[in-house]
Amino acid sequence: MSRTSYREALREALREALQRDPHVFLMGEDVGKYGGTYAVSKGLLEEFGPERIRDTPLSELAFVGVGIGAALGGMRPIIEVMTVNFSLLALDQIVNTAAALRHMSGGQFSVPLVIRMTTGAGRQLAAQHSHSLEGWYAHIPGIKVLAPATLEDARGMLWPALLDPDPVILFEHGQLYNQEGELANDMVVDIHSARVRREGHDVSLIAYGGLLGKTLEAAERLTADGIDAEVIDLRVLRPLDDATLVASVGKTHRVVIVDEGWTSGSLAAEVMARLVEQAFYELDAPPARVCCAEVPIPYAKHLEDAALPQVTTIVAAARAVCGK
Amino acid sequence: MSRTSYREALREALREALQRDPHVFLMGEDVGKYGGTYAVSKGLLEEFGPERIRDTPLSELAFVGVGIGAALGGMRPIIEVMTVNFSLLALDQIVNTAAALRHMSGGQFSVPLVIRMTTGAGRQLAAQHSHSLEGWYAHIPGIKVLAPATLEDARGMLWPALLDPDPVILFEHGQLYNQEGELANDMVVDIHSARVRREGHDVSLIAYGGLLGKTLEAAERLTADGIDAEVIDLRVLRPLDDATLVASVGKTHRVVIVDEGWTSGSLAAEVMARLVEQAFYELDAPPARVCCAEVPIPYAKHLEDAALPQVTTIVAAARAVCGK
Amino acid sequence: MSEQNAPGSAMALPPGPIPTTPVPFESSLALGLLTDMLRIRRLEEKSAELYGAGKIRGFLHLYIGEEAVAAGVMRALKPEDAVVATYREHGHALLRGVTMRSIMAEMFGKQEGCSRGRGGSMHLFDAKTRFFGGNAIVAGGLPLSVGLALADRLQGIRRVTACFFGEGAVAEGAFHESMNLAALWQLPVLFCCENNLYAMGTALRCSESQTDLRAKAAGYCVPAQAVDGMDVVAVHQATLAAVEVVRTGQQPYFLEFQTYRFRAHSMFDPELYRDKAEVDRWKEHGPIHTYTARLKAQGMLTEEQFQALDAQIGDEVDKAVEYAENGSWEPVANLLRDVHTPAGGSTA
Amino acid sequence: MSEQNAPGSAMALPPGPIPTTPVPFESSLALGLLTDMLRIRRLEEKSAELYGAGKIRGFLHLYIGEEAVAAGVMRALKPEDAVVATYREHGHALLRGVTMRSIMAEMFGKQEGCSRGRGGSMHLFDAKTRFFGGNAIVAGGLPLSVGLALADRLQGIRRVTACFFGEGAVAEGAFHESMNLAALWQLPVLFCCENNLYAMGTALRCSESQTDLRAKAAGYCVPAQAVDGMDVVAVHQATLAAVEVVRTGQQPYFLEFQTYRFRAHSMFDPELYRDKAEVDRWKEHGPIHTYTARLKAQGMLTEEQFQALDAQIGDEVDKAVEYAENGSWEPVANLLRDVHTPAGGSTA
Ligand SMILES: Cc1ncc(C[n+]2csc(CCOP(=O)(O)OP(=O)(O)O)c2C)c(N)n1
Ligand SMILES: Cc1ncc(C[n+]2csc(CCOP(=O)(O)OP(=O)(O)O)c2C)c(N)n1
Ligand SMILES: [Mg+2]
Ligand SMILES: [Mg+2]
Repeated sequence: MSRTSYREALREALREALQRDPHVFLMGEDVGKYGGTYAVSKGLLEEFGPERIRDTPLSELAFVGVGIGAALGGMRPIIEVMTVNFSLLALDQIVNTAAALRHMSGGQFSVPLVIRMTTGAGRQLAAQHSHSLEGWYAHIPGIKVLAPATLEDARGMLWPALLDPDPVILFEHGQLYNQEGELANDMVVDIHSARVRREGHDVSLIAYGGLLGKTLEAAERLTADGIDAEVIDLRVLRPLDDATLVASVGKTHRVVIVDEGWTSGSLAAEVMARLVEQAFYELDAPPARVCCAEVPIPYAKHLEDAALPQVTTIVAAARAVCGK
Repeated sequence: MSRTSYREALREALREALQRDPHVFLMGEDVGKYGGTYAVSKGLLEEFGPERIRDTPLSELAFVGVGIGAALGGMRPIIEVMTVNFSLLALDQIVNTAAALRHMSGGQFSVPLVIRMTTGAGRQLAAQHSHSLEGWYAHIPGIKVLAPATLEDARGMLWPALLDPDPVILFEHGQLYNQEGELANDMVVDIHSARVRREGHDVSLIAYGGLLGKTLEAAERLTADGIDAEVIDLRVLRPLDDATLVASVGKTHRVVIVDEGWTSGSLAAEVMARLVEQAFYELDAPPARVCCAEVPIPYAKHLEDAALPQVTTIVAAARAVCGK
Repeated sequence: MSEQNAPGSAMALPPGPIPTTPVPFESSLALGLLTDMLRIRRLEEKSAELYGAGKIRGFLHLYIGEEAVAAGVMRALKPEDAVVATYREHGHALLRGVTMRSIMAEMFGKQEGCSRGRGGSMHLFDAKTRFFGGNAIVAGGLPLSVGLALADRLQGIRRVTACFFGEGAVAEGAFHESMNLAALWQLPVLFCCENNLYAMGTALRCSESQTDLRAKAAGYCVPAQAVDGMDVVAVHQATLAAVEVVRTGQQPYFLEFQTYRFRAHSMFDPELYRDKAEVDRWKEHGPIHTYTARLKAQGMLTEEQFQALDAQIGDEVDKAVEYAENGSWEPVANLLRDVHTPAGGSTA
Repeated sequence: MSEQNAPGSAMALPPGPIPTTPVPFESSLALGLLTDMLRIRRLEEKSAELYGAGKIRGFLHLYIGEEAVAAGVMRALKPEDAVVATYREHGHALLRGVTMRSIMAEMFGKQEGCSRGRGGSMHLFDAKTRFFGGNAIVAGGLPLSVGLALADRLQGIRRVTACFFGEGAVAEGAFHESMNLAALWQLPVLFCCENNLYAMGTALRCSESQTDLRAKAAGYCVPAQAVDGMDVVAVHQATLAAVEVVRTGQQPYFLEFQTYRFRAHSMFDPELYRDKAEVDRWKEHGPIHTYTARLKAQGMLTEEQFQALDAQIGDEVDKAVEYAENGSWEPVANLLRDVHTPAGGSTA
């Protein structure tokens, strides 16, 4: 075990990948000389040089497309898109090319590409830097979507993502970078399963990414109400690990889904849909969700806080679902 | 009443809007000299001239942004984006600017913009021309999303959309253009409600856009099984008209949602989520959905057909939900 | 302003006089180029017919009139090079080495097609010949080609990536961003702009404020040249020279081929935006008949030889159609195949 | 290649000699420009301080060093013109006429802010002065400005739309598409490129294959001029001339202002990418002190007058802070306000 941060864990994962496979390179805006917008790649330029830690001009559409091309050409690119909001500029390449290429070429071309991006609100960055669009990405066949919420996953998800022959999108929540803790030295994580982060019997709280922490905190607080909550970390947003979700609900019979995306059309809706499709008769109460208010995120802190899921709102939803 | 087609109804709506308000103009790729990719705007250039029927170069991001600017500048632009797949190139302007501007300016600037685009599969256009991403748009606060499925709505939705002070996205399913029928001369439609298109008592079939027709057909076929299906046309995909949906399910207690989007993260999931949130105890069986298979749409007709919701699959889902 | 958007057609003039000078190539190359163009022409004429018969569906974009470009460029490339094309790519696929029958089968939607029937006319792919499609997003292939070149650079492989796109694509942001990256990083990409003067119904002067496309390349310090795209000799020579710069200099190059499509944009196009007279004027420059005339004039080809060649190609087309007809439908149970790569890698 | 991406800093040189010639403006304009620059400077110095104190949050991008650009341009515009800016827009908003106190209140997140606390530093807006933001998507404002100009054209109003953006934005597709549309349709947009040599940590030579940005404009047939952006006189004169062309000619114009930001990109930037020596070199060209020296040299300004002016501005800043401090938080119940326009139109 050693003490580290989410940021350092991500950096270690990048370093390891760059060391292990000469085909791996990192490309994106300010990943090099600037040291990474969120300092994730700091120091890597000095270690691996400008060919492999490649600063790009501001041109999200092209450099994501270049990543696709480089993947086709035999490389294993890691593309950093600074923020999920900017990834909208590159969606055409991701949806119309990266995700579709293998299928529309009749299986001839795979695109082994990893795209990392920051997501989420909570830092008063306002409407153009705070969205959570993971749910959109989770809608697209042909890609996998990961949301590391823990140090283990920050450290461990990149390598299996690089081994995956198809495009993988990795969402790093902006509020996690400074999170610190102990990390085992030789841990291995998978990129296909959801994980029970806290066992409980009364209600399943399903969360991912930046909201796992608040959800665990809510679970602790719920003990005061005599509610023993199970907390599930989705980890993999596409494909969803239905079995783990259904098993939990089969045990608790009540569920609250926590998601930073806007309520309507959220990933939470999809989780809810799967649960009612697969475990309808297990449910003792209507499932509930705690999502982002349907508003472009405002700058003022009290308004931003009000827009986002909070420990209190999660607790309230869980209580309501438990009839307390 | 007069006989018309969906295409002609759309064209009449455009003509009327151009005649009624000098601030209205139509802009997009090949809306003018070419006559519109799907011939919707044919003849309008001759009638209204090149300033108001404005052909644009291939630059989706900019011409959608230009539409936003023109709306800010006092105009009422109608932007045609040829196909929803290409709209991915313009999503940044739609999400980060059009949808957010009023809120992030503290209510100073509204964006009265209408964007029309073709959506959907069924014409063997393969993976880059066949998506149904209406559900994505329905996720964004600040915009409204319409899906005219009938001649009435094709004819009637544009004008109220133009009167709306905020961005409105209009989805025209590619397979509807040739649909013909009788249209009342002085009908008025709203852009906020779902509509019961067929009354029934045994199961609610909820559909929209290109799949309304198949769903109605499925309802007819279900009579043979003794199932009296109610068919609801969502019409407005954002904001959803929950009341109509809940009322229907309150009557039928069973529901199948039909949606051409890919299953995971579909608009159907959102409808399902709302129904279980608001009408859980009304449901006598798990809700079901019939969506697109999770595959970029293949070219070959038999494969495309297999990927899409069909009358037979809708019928089968309804039967299953009804326990027959 | 209103002039620029005015309805009616641009009387765009052909690039220059009809070439009549002797073909400066040895016989096998000279006749090879003719064969190449004719194979595209006959394949596409048949495709149009089969579209009418409902055998081919979806969108079908014909290259008829533009054959000199694919022919002249493709023979300047090496097998190890990469090619990226658009939805108007039957000719490029064919000359790159994809078999006519697998192209035809693809357009029929059969699993014997080069993309197993998944792609259709707009999405021809072929890993063996490094033919990377077949992209129906205008300008969508440009970043891809820069990425392929970057992969070569990073792996120390000295190859060329040729990227085809129409002049309409030049207005897209993807063009600009891709040119800049290729130039900034000095990557070996041959940008082949097929300027057929129209993007669907939009004439070049209605899509670009600067219609001399070389000025765009200058904005990125990329060397550029305009070429008579109706003359396969000019195309081939210019491309040979450009490829040499790209390959040895390991840098990008921009070629603008001035050409013309004789047919409608796609099978749905009513062609309201241009006059028949304009089309006829360009047809006088038809790449096949002008070239044939030159070959005959210099005694490299007789009418009999031409007829024999044409017959042979006709035969190839017939066989391709027969192959496609006899092809099989992929079982519906395979629908989800190749959404993801199966464990153990490619299934191709 | 590797040179271009090499770590270490660009020793980019200031655009020319430090200007010492007399200021050719009458006194009220001459002193007005000084006042303008100083107001920005003092507002931002205070903002940096308040950021440190946690009163201002989110991203804060300071314009310090670049004040001559906003000052010189803004006074060349008329009240009816429109202005579109970026996330580095405190100065533009201020000189466009947004009050200092409402800017400060906005950065505090108070409902007295010009965007009611919804936008923060990156999203200042003001309908009254036609200040259209405050856009935190690099190059995102460019299409908007073309649209505003198009709206004027279609309504027969002869106004100018000035659009500010950094040199980093030039690499974005949106820049290219917007320039092309403005030029193609001959719309009255004044493109004001603030070339401060860096986009975050990326030097211009690492983001553009062609670093002479006028060549980009040439690719669209848009007239262009490079201007010493550290010299408010040069900025104002060049802009007056350009605005004249835009207004009377009803056409676009591209101005490249060569300038430099003295501070970090944002408050999170460790500035690893440039040398202190480079920054110091540019500081010698500081727009305020060089201009002040000229005014003094020609007897238009005394040190006492300068001190008085500065004190007056200091007072304005203090009052703005006080106003912001005393401002109120919008009730949480209003969270969903202005997601949509209420019936009956604007609430502003
Ligand atoms: C991004 C995008 N926008 C629009 C279209 C529709 N479209 C298909 S081809 C075409 C014209 C392209 O013209 P050009 O690039 O000149 O190529 P050409 O068809 O003339 O070969 C258009 C507008 C598309 N496929 N992709
Ligand atoms: C589309 C997009 N990509 C990336 C960013 C992150 N970002 C913010 S400012 C900036 C640098 C912009 O540089 P430039 O255009 O030169 O303006 P400057 O900051 O120098 O004034 C970057 C990369 C963004 N805001 N938007
Ligand atoms: Mg063309
Ligand atoms: Mg800059």
